Amino acid sequence: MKKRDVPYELVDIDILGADDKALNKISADMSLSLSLDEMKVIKDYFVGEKRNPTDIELQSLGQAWSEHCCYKSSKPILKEFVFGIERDDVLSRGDAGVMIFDDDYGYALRVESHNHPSAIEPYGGAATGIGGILRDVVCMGAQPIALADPLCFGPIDTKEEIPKGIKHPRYLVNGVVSGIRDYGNRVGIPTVTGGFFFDERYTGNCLVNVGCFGIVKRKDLAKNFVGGPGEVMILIGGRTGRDGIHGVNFASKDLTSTSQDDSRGAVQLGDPITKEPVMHACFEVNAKHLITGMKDLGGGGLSCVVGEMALEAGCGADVDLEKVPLKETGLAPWEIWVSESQERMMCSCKPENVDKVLEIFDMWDVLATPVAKTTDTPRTRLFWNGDLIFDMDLEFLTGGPVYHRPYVNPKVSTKKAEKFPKISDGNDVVLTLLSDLNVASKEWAIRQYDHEVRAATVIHPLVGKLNETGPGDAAVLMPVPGRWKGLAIATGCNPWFTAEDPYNGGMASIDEACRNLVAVGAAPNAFTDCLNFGNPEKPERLGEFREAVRGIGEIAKELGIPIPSGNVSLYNEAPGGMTILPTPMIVGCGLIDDIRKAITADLKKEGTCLYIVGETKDEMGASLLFRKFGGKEGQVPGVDVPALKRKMDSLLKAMDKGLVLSCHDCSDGGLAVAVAEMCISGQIGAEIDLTAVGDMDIKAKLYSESNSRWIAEVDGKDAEAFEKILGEDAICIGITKGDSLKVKGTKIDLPVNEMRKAWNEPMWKLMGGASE
Amino acid sequence: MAVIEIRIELKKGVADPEGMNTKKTLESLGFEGIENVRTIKMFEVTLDMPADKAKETGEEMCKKLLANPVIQNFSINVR
Amino acid sequence: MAVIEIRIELKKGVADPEGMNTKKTLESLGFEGIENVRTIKMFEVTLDMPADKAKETGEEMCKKLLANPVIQNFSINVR
Amino acid sequence: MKDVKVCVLRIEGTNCEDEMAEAFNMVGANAEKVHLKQLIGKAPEELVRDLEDYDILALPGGFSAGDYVRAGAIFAARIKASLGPQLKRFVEEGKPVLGVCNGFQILVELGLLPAFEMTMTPEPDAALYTNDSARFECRPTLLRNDNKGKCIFTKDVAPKEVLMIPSAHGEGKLMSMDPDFVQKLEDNDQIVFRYVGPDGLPAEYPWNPNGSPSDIAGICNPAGNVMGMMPHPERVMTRFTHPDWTRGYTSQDGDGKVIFTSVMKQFLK
Ligand SMILES: Nc1ncnc2c1ncn2[C@@H]1O[C@H](COP(=O)(O)OP(=O)(O)O)[C@@H](O)[C@H]1O
Ligand SMILES: [Mg+2]
Repeated sequence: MKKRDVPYELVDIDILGADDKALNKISADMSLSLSLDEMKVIKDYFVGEKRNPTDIELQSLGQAWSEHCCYKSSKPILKEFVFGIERDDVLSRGDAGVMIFDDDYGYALRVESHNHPSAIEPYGGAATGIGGILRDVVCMGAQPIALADPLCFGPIDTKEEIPKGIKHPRYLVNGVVSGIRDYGNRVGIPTVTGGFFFDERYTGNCLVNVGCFGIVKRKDLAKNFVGGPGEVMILIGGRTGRDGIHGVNFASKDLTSTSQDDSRGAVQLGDPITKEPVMHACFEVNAKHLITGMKDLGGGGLSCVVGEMALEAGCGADVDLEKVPLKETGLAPWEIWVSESQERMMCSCKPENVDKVLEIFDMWDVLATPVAKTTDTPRTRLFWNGDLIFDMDLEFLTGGPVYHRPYVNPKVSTKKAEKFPKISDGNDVVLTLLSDLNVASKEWAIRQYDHEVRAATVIHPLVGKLNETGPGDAAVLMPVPGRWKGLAIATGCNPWFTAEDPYNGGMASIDEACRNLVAVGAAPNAFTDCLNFGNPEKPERLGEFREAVRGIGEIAKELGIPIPSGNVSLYNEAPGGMTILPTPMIVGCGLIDDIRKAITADLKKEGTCLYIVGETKDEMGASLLFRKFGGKEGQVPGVDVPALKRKMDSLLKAMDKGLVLSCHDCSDGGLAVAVAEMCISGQIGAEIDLTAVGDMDIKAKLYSESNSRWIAEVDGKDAEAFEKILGEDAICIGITKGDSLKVKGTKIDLPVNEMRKAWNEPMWKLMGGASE
Repeated sequence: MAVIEIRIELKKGVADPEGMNTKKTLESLGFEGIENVRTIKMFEVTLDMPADKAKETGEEMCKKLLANPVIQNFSINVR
Repeated sequence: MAVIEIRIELKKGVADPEGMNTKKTLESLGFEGIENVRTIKMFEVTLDMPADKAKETGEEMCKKLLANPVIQNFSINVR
Repeated sequence: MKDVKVCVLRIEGTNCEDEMAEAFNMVGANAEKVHLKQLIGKAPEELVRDLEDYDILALPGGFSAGDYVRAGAIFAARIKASLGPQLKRFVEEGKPVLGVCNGFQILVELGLLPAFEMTMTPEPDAALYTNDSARFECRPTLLRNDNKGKCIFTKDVAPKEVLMIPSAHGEGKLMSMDPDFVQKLEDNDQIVFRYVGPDGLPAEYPWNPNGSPSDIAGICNPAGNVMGMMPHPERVMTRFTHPDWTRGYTSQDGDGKVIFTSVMKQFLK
C-alpha cells in the first residue's frame, strides 16, 4: 500500500506483487468482502492493465461484486425459473417493473429488503428502506401511489432471554413501524398493505421488506440509462457524506454479535423532507422530456449508478469527483464514490438542456450538480481536479462473478409421518388461533400509517363497520382521478410452508397473493418478490432457495403472470448461526375495471348463504393448528394450478355480476379462522355445517390450510346464479345468523364479541395503547 | 425522591435532518451567522429513590429503551 | 463563536402524552418507582457571534419559530 | 359562474395538495398548486404569482418542512415573514381561507385562528398539540356541524348534520390556556365541527382521535371566512373512498364534497 503524493487521500495498492495471503489481507483490511478467488480475478485484470489499482478502484469492485449488487449466487437460479415470463403488457423491467394500467397509463411495482440495517437500527433502517423503494419507482417517472410493508420478527411476547447483541423483538417492531410511519406519512404516500410474521427464527434477524407502487403516463415512462455519448450526468438531492459506507457488503454477510458496533457507518436516518421536493422536481424534468435517463442511488452509491447508467447504453463516463457536494470536508475520493448517503438520484440530459434542468431543481430548492459526461467507450474514468485516479473497463467492473454454488434439496414434511395434536372440539381452539399474533389484528401498526393520503384508497386495510373493523385481503386504489379503474395490491407468503416444503411454499406464496387479489374482485396482473433466505454458501440453504424459486416460477408461468421486478436478500442469519425461516415474500398487483364493484370481507347481513370455494384437503403440514398445538409433519398444501385459474375466473365472473356480498380468502387457521374473521368485521354470526365438504375429520375440515380457497357470502336470491357459475367449486356451508359462530358437529358456539376481543387485543396489549 | 435529566443526542457523523431543516428555516427568517443546529432530546424523570440509584436506573432506561447506542449518545444528570 | 442551548418545555399544567407513554413503556419493561416522565426538546445552536449577542438571538429564534407561547416555555443557556 | 381561482399553497413536505386541488376542481373551481416561493417573487418570472389574483386560499395537509420543531410552525413562520400583510388583506377582504390538518395547524400558528381580537394575532392564541394517545391516528371520524350559520364552508350542511370525514394526524388536540376558550368560541359561533360517536353522543376515543377538549374538530374565525379543521374532507369527495362504502350507500358523492360546494356558493351570485 502506498499513499500517493497528492493533496487528497489516494492509495495505490500493490496487488501485482501480492500472494494469496496478501490478497486476503487486502480484502479484509479494506472491508471489501471479496473472496480469494475474486481477488485473484481482479489481480489478473490489473496484470493485463500493467499497473496496480488505486484504493478507489478496489472499493468500487467490492461494491459492484457484492451479492446485493450483482446477485452472484442467485442469478442462475432466477434465470432458470422466474426471469422471462413474457407478456405484451410488460412496459419495463427497470429499477421497478412497469405494467400497462390502461390505454394512457402504466403502473410500477417493486419490493425490496432492508433487513440488516433494520436489525441494527430499526427506525433509521426501515425509514431508509422506504426512501430507497420510493426512488426505484420515481426513477421510472412514476408518481408513487402506495407503499407496502411485509415484516418478520421474533415473537413480541417472548419471555425468553434475548441473546447478546440482539434487540428485543418488541423494540424492533416499535422502531421499524415508527420508521415506516415517519417516512411514509411525511412524503405523503399511503402505506396500504403489508404483513407481520412472528417466529423465533426471526429473533436474531428480522426482515423488513418494503414495496412501492406508482402510476405513470405511458408517454412519460422514464429510462434508467443514458441516451448516448456526450451527455451530462447530474447528481440530484442530498449531499454525500460518510454515512452509509459499505451498506451493500453489510447486507451480503451474516449478522454477528458485534455487527452493532462494526456497521455503524451503514446505518442512516433518512430525510423525507429532502425527498419530497426531489420527487416533484424529478417528475417535472421528466414530464417536460428534458432528461434522457434517471436512476436512484442505492446500494453502492455513485460507484454503481454511474457505470450502470452508462453501460446499458453502450457508453462510458468521465466523472469529476471533486464536484460532488459533500456534507463534510475531508472525505477520501473512495468514500465519496461508494457512500450510500440517502435521498440522491442521478439523471442524464443533453448538454443544451442542462440549464433548464438546473433551473427546475433550483425552483424546488433541490441541490443539482453536473458531475460527469458520457463517452463512447465503455470505461469509467474518475478525475480529481483533473488527475486521473480511476480507469476501468465497465464490463469487467459491473459484470461481476456468477456462482453455481452446490445445493442439496431439503427433506420435506409428509403425511405418512404426521402426528395430529390432541385438541378439543370447542371454542378454545378457535380463540387460541384468533389470538395468535400471526392472525391477530395489526391495527396497532395500521392506524399509525396514513393509508388514505392522496385520496385514492378505495378498499382500506381494515374493513367493516367504522371503528369495529376486521382484516381485509387486498387494498384497492383508484390511481387516476376521475377514472373508475382500480389497482389492487396484496401480499402473500407462508414461511412455515416454505420451511417444511420449499417448493410447495413458493407456490403457496403466489397462490395467497392471488387469493387476496381475487377476494376484492381484482384479476391478478403481475407479481414482484423479495426473496429472503439464508447463507447461500450452505448447500441446505441454497437448496431451499432453489426449490422455493422453482415453485414461484412454475406457478407464475402456468398462470401466465409476469414478475417484472424483484429483489433477493441472502445471508439472513443471526449471530450464532440461527437461520431465518425461508421467506419468499410475494406482492401481487391486480386490476379491477370498475372499483365500484370491489368487495370486502365483512359479512353484510343476516340470512345469506355462505359458500366455500375450492377443495379442502387433508393438508395439515406446517398449519397454524399444528404449530400452535404441537402437531408434527403432515402434507404441506400444494397448488393445482389449472384449478386455481378456473376458480379465480369464475369467482371474478360472479363478482362482476354482483352476486357476491363479501369474500375472504382462507389462509392461516383455515376455514374456521376465515369465517370467524368475516363475522368479526361484519358483527354478524353464522351457522356452519361442513357435512358436504368431504369425508375427512371435522378438525381437518376446519383447520386445514389447503390453498386456492375462499369463503363467499351470497344473497339467497342469487344463490342459484352463483352456483351455476361456480359449479362444483362452490359448496354451501351455512348461513349468516344471530351474533354467534356455531359449527354443527362440534361444541363451537362463540359470540362474535368474544371472538373480536380475542382477535383484537393481543398486539395492543403487547405494544401499548388502547384498542377500538 | 430524585429528578434525573436524560439527554440523548446523535453521535458525530450521524446526519440530523431536523436540525438541518430548522437551520434552513431560521436562515430564511433572516437569522445570520448560524453555523449549525443540532436537536437533542431530553427526558426529565422523577424517581422515587435515592440519587445514586436514580442515576443507575436512568442508565438502564437508556440502554433498554430510550437510546440506540448505534446512533445516539446519552448522558444523565441528577438534579 | 458561541454555542447556545435552547431548551423548550411544556408549561406546567399541560399534559405530556409522549412523557406518559414513555412512562408506561418503561413500567412495562419492569422499571419501578417512576413518578413522572416529561419530555423536553433542545436545540444546540452554534452561532458566529459573541456570547451575549448569541443569547439575544436565541430568544428571537424562540419567539419567531421554536416555541409556541401558549403551551411552551423556553430558556437559553450559553455554553 | 365566474372563474373561481384557488391558490393551493405548498412548500416542501406539503403533501395533500394534489387531492386538495382536485377537490376544488371537482366542484367547478380552477385550482392551482402554488409554491410559497412563487408568491414572494423567488421564482422564474413566468412562475411568479400574486396572492391577490386568487379568490380562495387553501392550505393543504401534510408535513410541511417535516413538521419539525412543531407541526405547522416552520411553514407559518415563513409565511409570516414573507407574506404577512398580503395574507391579512386577503382575509380582511372576506375571501375564503381553508386549512386542513397541517393547514389548520398553520392557521393557528399564524394567528389567523381563532383570532378573537384581530384578523391575525402577532402570537398564536392556541396550539394544536400531540394527540392524547401520543400516536399518529389514521381513522374514520364523524363530525357534527355545530355552526349556527357564520362559517361560509358549511352553508350547505344542515345544522347538526353528521358527516364521515377521516382523520390522519399526530397533533390535533386544540389547546389554549384560557379557561374560557371554548365558551368564547361558542359565543362567537366559531365552532364548526365537533367529533361525535356513532350514536351522536359525545365522542370518546377513538371517535375523538386526539382528545381535543369539547370534541372540537374544526373552527372558523369570527368573520366566518377562515376555517381550519383536522379531518380531511378532500379525501371523501366520492363515496368510494369512505372506508365502509361496501356496506351500502345512497349517494355516489362523498361526505366531504359539501364543504367545497358550500364555499363555491358565494361565487354563484
Ligand atoms: N427475484 C427477482 N425476480 C424478478 N426480478 C428480479 C428479482 N430480483 C431482482 N430482480 C430484478 O433485477 C434487477 C436488479 O435488481 P437490483 O440490483 O435489486 O436493483 P437496484 O439496482 O435498483 O438495487 C431489477 O430490475 C429487479 O427488479
Ligand atoms: Mg434501485
